[in-house]
Amino acid sequence: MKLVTAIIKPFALDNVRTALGAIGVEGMTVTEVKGYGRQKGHTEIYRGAEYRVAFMPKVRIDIVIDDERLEPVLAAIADTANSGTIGDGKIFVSDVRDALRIRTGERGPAAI
Amino acid sequence: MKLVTAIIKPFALDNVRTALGAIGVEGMTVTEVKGYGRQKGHTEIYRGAEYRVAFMPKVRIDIVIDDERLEPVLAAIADTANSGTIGDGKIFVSDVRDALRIRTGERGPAAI
Amino acid sequence: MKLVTAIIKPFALDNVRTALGAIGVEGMTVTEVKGYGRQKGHTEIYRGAEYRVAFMPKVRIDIVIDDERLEPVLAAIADTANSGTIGDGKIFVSDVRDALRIRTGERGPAAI
Amino acid sequence: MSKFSRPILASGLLSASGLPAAAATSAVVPADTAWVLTATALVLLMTMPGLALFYAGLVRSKNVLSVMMQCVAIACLASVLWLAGAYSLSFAEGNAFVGGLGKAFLAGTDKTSAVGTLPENVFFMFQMTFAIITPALIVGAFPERMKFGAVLLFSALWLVLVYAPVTHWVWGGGWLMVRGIMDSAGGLVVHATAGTSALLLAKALGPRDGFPRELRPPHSPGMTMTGAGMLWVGWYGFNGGSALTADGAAGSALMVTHLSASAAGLVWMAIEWMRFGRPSLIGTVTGVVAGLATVTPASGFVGPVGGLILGVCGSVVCFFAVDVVKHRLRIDDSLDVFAVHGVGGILGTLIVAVLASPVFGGAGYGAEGSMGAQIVTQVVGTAATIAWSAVVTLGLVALLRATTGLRASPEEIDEGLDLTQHGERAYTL
Amino acid sequence: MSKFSRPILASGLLSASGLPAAAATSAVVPADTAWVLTATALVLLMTMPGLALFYAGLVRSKNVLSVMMQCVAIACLASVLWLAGAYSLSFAEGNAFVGGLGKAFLAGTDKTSAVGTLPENVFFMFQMTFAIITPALIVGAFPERMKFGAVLLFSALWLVLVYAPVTHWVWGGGWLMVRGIMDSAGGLVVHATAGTSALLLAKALGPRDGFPRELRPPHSPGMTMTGAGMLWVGWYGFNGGSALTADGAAGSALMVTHLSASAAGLVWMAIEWMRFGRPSLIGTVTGVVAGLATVTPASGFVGPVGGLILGVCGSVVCFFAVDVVKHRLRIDDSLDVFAVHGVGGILGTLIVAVLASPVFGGAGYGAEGSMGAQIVTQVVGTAATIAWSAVVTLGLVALLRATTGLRASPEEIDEGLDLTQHGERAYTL
Amino acid sequence: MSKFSRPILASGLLSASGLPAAAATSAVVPADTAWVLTATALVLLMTMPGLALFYAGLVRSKNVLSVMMQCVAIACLASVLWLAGAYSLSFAEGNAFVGGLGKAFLAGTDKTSAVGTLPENVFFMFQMTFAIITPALIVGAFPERMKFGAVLLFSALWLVLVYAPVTHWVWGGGWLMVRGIMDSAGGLVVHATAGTSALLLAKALGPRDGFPRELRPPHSPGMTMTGAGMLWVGWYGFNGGSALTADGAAGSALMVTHLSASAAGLVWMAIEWMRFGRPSLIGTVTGVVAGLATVTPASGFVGPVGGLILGVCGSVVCFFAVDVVKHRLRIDDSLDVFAVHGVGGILGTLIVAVLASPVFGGAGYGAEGSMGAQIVTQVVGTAATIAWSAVVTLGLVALLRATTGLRASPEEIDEGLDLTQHGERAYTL
Ligand SMILES: Nc1ncnc2c1ncn2[C@@H]1O[C@H](COP(=O)(O)OP(=O)(O)O)[C@@H](O)[C@H]1O
Ligand SMILES: Nc1ncnc2c1ncn2[C@@H]1O[C@H](COP(=O)(O)OP(=O)(O)O)[C@@H](O)[C@H]1O
Ligand SMILES: Nc1ncnc2c1ncn2[C@@H]1O[C@H](COP(=O)(O)OP(=O)(O)O)[C@@H](O)[C@H]1O
Repeated sequence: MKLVTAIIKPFALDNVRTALGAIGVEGMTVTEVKGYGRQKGHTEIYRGAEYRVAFMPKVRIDIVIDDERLEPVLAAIADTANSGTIGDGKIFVSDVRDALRIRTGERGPAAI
Repeated sequence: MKLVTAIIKPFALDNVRTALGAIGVEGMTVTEVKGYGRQKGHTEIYRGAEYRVAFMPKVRIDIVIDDERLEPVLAAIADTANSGTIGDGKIFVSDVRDALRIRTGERGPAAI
Repeated sequence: MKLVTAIIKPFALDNVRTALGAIGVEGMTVTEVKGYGRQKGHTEIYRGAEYRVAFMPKVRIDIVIDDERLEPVLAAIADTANSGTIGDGKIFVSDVRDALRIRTGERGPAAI
Repeated sequence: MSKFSRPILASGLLSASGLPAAAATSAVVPADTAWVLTATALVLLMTMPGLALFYAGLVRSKNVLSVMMQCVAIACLASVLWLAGAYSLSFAEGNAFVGGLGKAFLAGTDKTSAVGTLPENVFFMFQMTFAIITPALIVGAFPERMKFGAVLLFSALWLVLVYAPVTHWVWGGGWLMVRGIMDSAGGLVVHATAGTSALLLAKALGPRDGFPRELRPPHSPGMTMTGAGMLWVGWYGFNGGSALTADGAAGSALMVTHLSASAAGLVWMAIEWMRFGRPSLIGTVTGVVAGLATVTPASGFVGPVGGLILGVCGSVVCFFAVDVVKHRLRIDDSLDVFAVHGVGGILGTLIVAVLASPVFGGAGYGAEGSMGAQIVTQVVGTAATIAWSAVVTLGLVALLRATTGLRASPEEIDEGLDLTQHGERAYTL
Repeated sequence: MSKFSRPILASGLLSASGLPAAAATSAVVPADTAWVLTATALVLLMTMPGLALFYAGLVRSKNVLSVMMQCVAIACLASVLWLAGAYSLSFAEGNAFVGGLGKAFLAGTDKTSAVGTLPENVFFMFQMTFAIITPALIVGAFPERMKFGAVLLFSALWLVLVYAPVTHWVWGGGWLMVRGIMDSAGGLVVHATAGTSALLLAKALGPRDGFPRELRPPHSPGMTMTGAGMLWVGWYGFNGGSALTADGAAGSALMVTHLSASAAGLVWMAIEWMRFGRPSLIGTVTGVVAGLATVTPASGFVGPVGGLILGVCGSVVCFFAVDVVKHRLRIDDSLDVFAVHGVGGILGTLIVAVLASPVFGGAGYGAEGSMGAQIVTQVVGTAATIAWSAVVTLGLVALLRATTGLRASPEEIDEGLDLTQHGERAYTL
Repeated sequence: MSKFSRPILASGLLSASGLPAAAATSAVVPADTAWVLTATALVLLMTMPGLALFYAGLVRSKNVLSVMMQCVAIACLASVLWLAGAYSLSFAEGNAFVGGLGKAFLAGTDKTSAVGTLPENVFFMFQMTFAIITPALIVGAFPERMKFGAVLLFSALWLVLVYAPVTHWVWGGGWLMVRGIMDSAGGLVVHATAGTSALLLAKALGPRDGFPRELRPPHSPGMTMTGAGMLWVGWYGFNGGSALTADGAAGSALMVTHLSASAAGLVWMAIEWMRFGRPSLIGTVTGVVAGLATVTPASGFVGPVGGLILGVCGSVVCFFAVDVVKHRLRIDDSLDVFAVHGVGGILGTLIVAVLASPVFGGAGYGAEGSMGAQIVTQVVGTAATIAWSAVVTLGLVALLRATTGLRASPEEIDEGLDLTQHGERAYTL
């Protein structure tokens, strides 16, 4: 199994979820995070001065999937979250050894 | 070493922590997340209409442990967080290459 | 590629980011988390009684890097976040299989 | 007409403008002054921070500050315009349709000038707080997507072109006042004007993303409750202060206002309970506000049971109006300015013609009046107010389209108006 | 009895009901009216949004809206009931134990009716705001676990069966008023009734999960501070308005109220500092509220130094009462309604008998009174109020158990009342 | 001097202290009493919770409660000290520099004592709310780093050593009052004293981490807006109540206050818009507060256009003053107490000498006065107030250094004052 971790812009979340749903991905976990990267943050105004805020609000999506679904999932996220501007985000892929569904005790791919 | 990532219902957190403490797990990191899965979200009421809110509040627990403690830890979480209803959550297991305790500089299993 | 996950005290964040910037790390993702460990939490006062709050606020930094940058990155974080007191935190290292930059579609080390 | 009714007030006004009844001008009553000073503070509290909180709690967290900013900026802008000319266009001597500019910058008045039993500066300030909240109400039509520059331009012109003339018609000696229209505290002047314009502006602006079925829930219902509480308290000044005296007339207005709010809150709660099995906090306070809007035009003319009736009617009708606007007309009047304020104010303006009858414990219709005649007057007044508000709003929309533009860019809307229009974020926890 | 004391007020009332002293009814004083109108707004602010914020800040984030909803719903419900009969049961002519129904729906009154120097509608409204906040105080006993339907049923019946009769006893011409009880603004009527009932209801309902040692800290102490600020400001209307006049008696009540609050805040702060090395914000504002509750019954009878003494005593006693209730009696009166309001109100009711002595700068005991006699009266009044509140509360608990049920299901409690009872969440940041 | 000016008030005061004009003491006017009771509640609202929210929104989330706690604790402490002696030092008979202790604990007064047309307890309370907010303003200089014990000690001594004497100079019959200084509601007494002391204390304390370029943005601008709204409403009581009468003088003060605030808000918004392309909410409400501070000393002496002018000047000057203090002087007066309050108050104190001219619709200079003479008086008064505030503050800093210490430890500051000084956290969502 693979863990796909995507860091995307917050407003892309709804569309990404819909796109994933369309290819049959039914589970995911979403975290609000702050990102630091090439997109160099934004400026905020405070009493006559502008301050640079380094961190941008991002959304992190974690999805555990069977190995064979990896590429379609990557494609679905990359296509939907791509606005062509800096800061659209990254996707990271890593291995998952095992999974367990708490309610039923199922293990492995059956649990996801 | 293994990383155990559990996505559970928020109110189960205190019990899970106690159960883990009972088997000697002394460290963990908790994140508030939003989950999307079979449990199809809930409805909220807003001025005469009901809206479906897709994401459910969940809690993510990350625990890094020695390989041999994996099964007891999985069992402790699975037993305590199981209320038998949809949305009880998942546990994912993956490999951790190394660990480092910042305060002391210790590396590997000694650091966790 | 490696994923470095550091759990540190919140006020160390700015310094860690600067230290990482100094060795050329340009991307990272930050999450607010609550930590449980040897540092046994703090007490809060509420109407004539003290209550123990188990969880401490921590910050989680996730950084994906090329394998060869691993040790300098670990050193930069460990040095900067070390205040010598319990609860300074941990760093975990794991493998990343692939990366993808959403904006350009680049894959692998080029994407980070 | 009861003592409460504006015509009496206006006779003081007119006298100040050279007409008879000169005695009125010099009779400042300290106790009335004390109460209306207080009422002025209460009505300011309604906007700052009441309405700002009420509205800001209903939007998403990326647009919280923009809503607050719109309320604050409108408060500042309307106040300066009120001094510069809008007060004069509303209350100075003029023709049947609009006042003159004789009192621009309060020319010719000083600390000793009087209107009825009040110092003129107190009357000016009390009325100013109405001129602040009315355009601020319209903010509820266009949150999360309108350009800030357009908001300011619209609000300024709207105050001069809609609010000031209609105020003149109803309270400033204009044609509706002469016809004996009943509008104690602004069913027409405040709620019908703002509601109508909100509806048309929202239509012109287009909906928010995901409207109507995929909307995100309000980001902070507790903030909305806080604002609603301040609106409720402030409305004591709004309706009770409109008596312009510290006596049983003010007490009666306060009482019926409160009872209408209470009944309306309970009714909205009951409807939601029956429909969804759970009554919501936002629903209940929306009911309260609907009850407050509905009783506003009637608050000087009805008794306590009349208050209850107005609350019940207002709550039921506004509840269904929300649904009609959002899901039938499919207009994204986002925070329901028309359905709650507009519909409530109009409903109250019509019902008061009946409930003012002594049969229902009301104040009656004066020597020459009758329920039938009053109904006609109320209908005519309502129709004229709606028509004028609509015509001017359409004109302003065309003007904005040709100048500032109406809608922020999709990217700005995506990122949120707080950051893109104001360089701030609401929460850095 | 000083001018401040309720008997004078009530003689106006009784006269309105046909007894002698008819002159009083027609002497409406505009300045008194202006002040009591203001005080009415201030006391409403105490509940909406003051108390709602004060309480909601103390609970966990999944139950914030349910607490606010309970406050809003009780405000609406109590208002309608006040008109429908509770006012009449409190203040209309009746027997020694309860008023009649002669003034239900304010029958027989109009804008010109007077009570003392106030229009009756103003007196009605001022008293109504007390009838709102008293049952709302009890909300602090049962947050995070009580069924919403049960809350409403309990509050409605409690208002009629406890609040109205006790008000009649103390302020409406009943047996305690005849005995010359001193209770300026509700030590017995408001705080002792609510506190006693809160304690018993909390006991019947059972504790929250984790009580008493594993509780989660208040989710937003700043929200609690905001509510406390509004309570403090509103209490000026509560105690200062209870003079029912705009004069030095009102000023004195305001002053001693404020001084008691200030002294109590400092004392609570000092105790925490000594005990824990750090004084907390919630502690300090809890002290302020304890001081306000304690001075309430005495506010018309004591001088400024009396105010300080009441604040110091109230703070010390309430501080330890919290511990006794939570850790000795092990009753989860969650937000300390009994320990802070009940104990404070009762304490002030007893101490006033001493501090009213001219020796302490107090108002004295009237021609026939004495400190000893007054102490007896205060003890009797307190005992009777506690007993009656307790008996009715136990009866209501039995009734609720047999009908709606008291406690939400464990699953609902786990998920939080906001979502399960009201379909909303407090924060979507 | 206009009726508004303090000398008139003070003649009442002095008479109460044995000087002529004895008639004044017995003429309590109920309507004036009603309004000043209300104004007292409004000014308390400014601090509790207005200022607490205004300031707390501007700091980081780990220091929110500590700011609120400082405001609450100062409110309690200043109130008790006011009774114990500060009122007497301010207003009782004394010499040209300070009042005596004859009225400590309000000795020799009762409910029937009067000051001018007010009961003395009402005057005492109204003035007390000023004595609360003035030291609380200084909290903005030292958030996020000062020891709580040092805050209390500083505030207590400052109230007695700076606030009370300067109040005596300006309003209590002291040397500046004798010279005919114009300061309606506290340009010198409140804003110049607090601003000067804030600047020096901030300098002594050292900056926050990251000052001036790496600061974190305010954690909750909406909280700041809420506080600003309450400050705005409360300022009606502050300036309008300072007329001490319910008449056109109060109305005029209210009006110019509001207009100055509105103009100032618009101007600050416009400057930011031109400079940064986006106007911010915090900027706009900061402008409003600058306008309010600037108009304060002038509010009894100028007309509506004068109000606009004061607002425009105050906003422009304070805008640039923020930059000068933070980036030139590099003093971390964190929430800009000096740049907004101090500079605004001083500016208004100077400008009023010109705008009081009848040419600008002002109240004039009395029989013997002239613009030139008034300018001299205002400059002298300002210089003396600044000098005295500075000298005492430096002395207090030395004292604190030798006793409690000023600054919390770096670890405490890192972890946040909420947890380390008060054992609480602001948000547990
Ligand atoms: N090396 C990295 N490790 C972890 N997260 C990263 C890394 N680089 C970027 N990110 C995340 O991706 C987000 C977008 O990256 P950025 O460099 O700004 O733009 P782009 O994705 O267009 O290259 C960042 O805000 C951060 O959250
Ligand atoms: N494939 C997945 N990847 C990551 N997280 C998942 C995945 N599937 C489910 N989750 C997480 O687990 C939670 C529970 O899953 P759900 O399908 O609702 O119920 P159950 O655990 O009973 O099967 C979800 O809310 C989500 O946070
Ligand atoms: N086994 C673990 N798995 C995951 N996170 C851990 C683990 N142990 C500790 N942590 C995280 O590291 C933080 C610091 O650990 P702690 O034991 O308190 O101190 P130290 O790092 O000094 O040993 C914890 O608050 C927690 O967030």
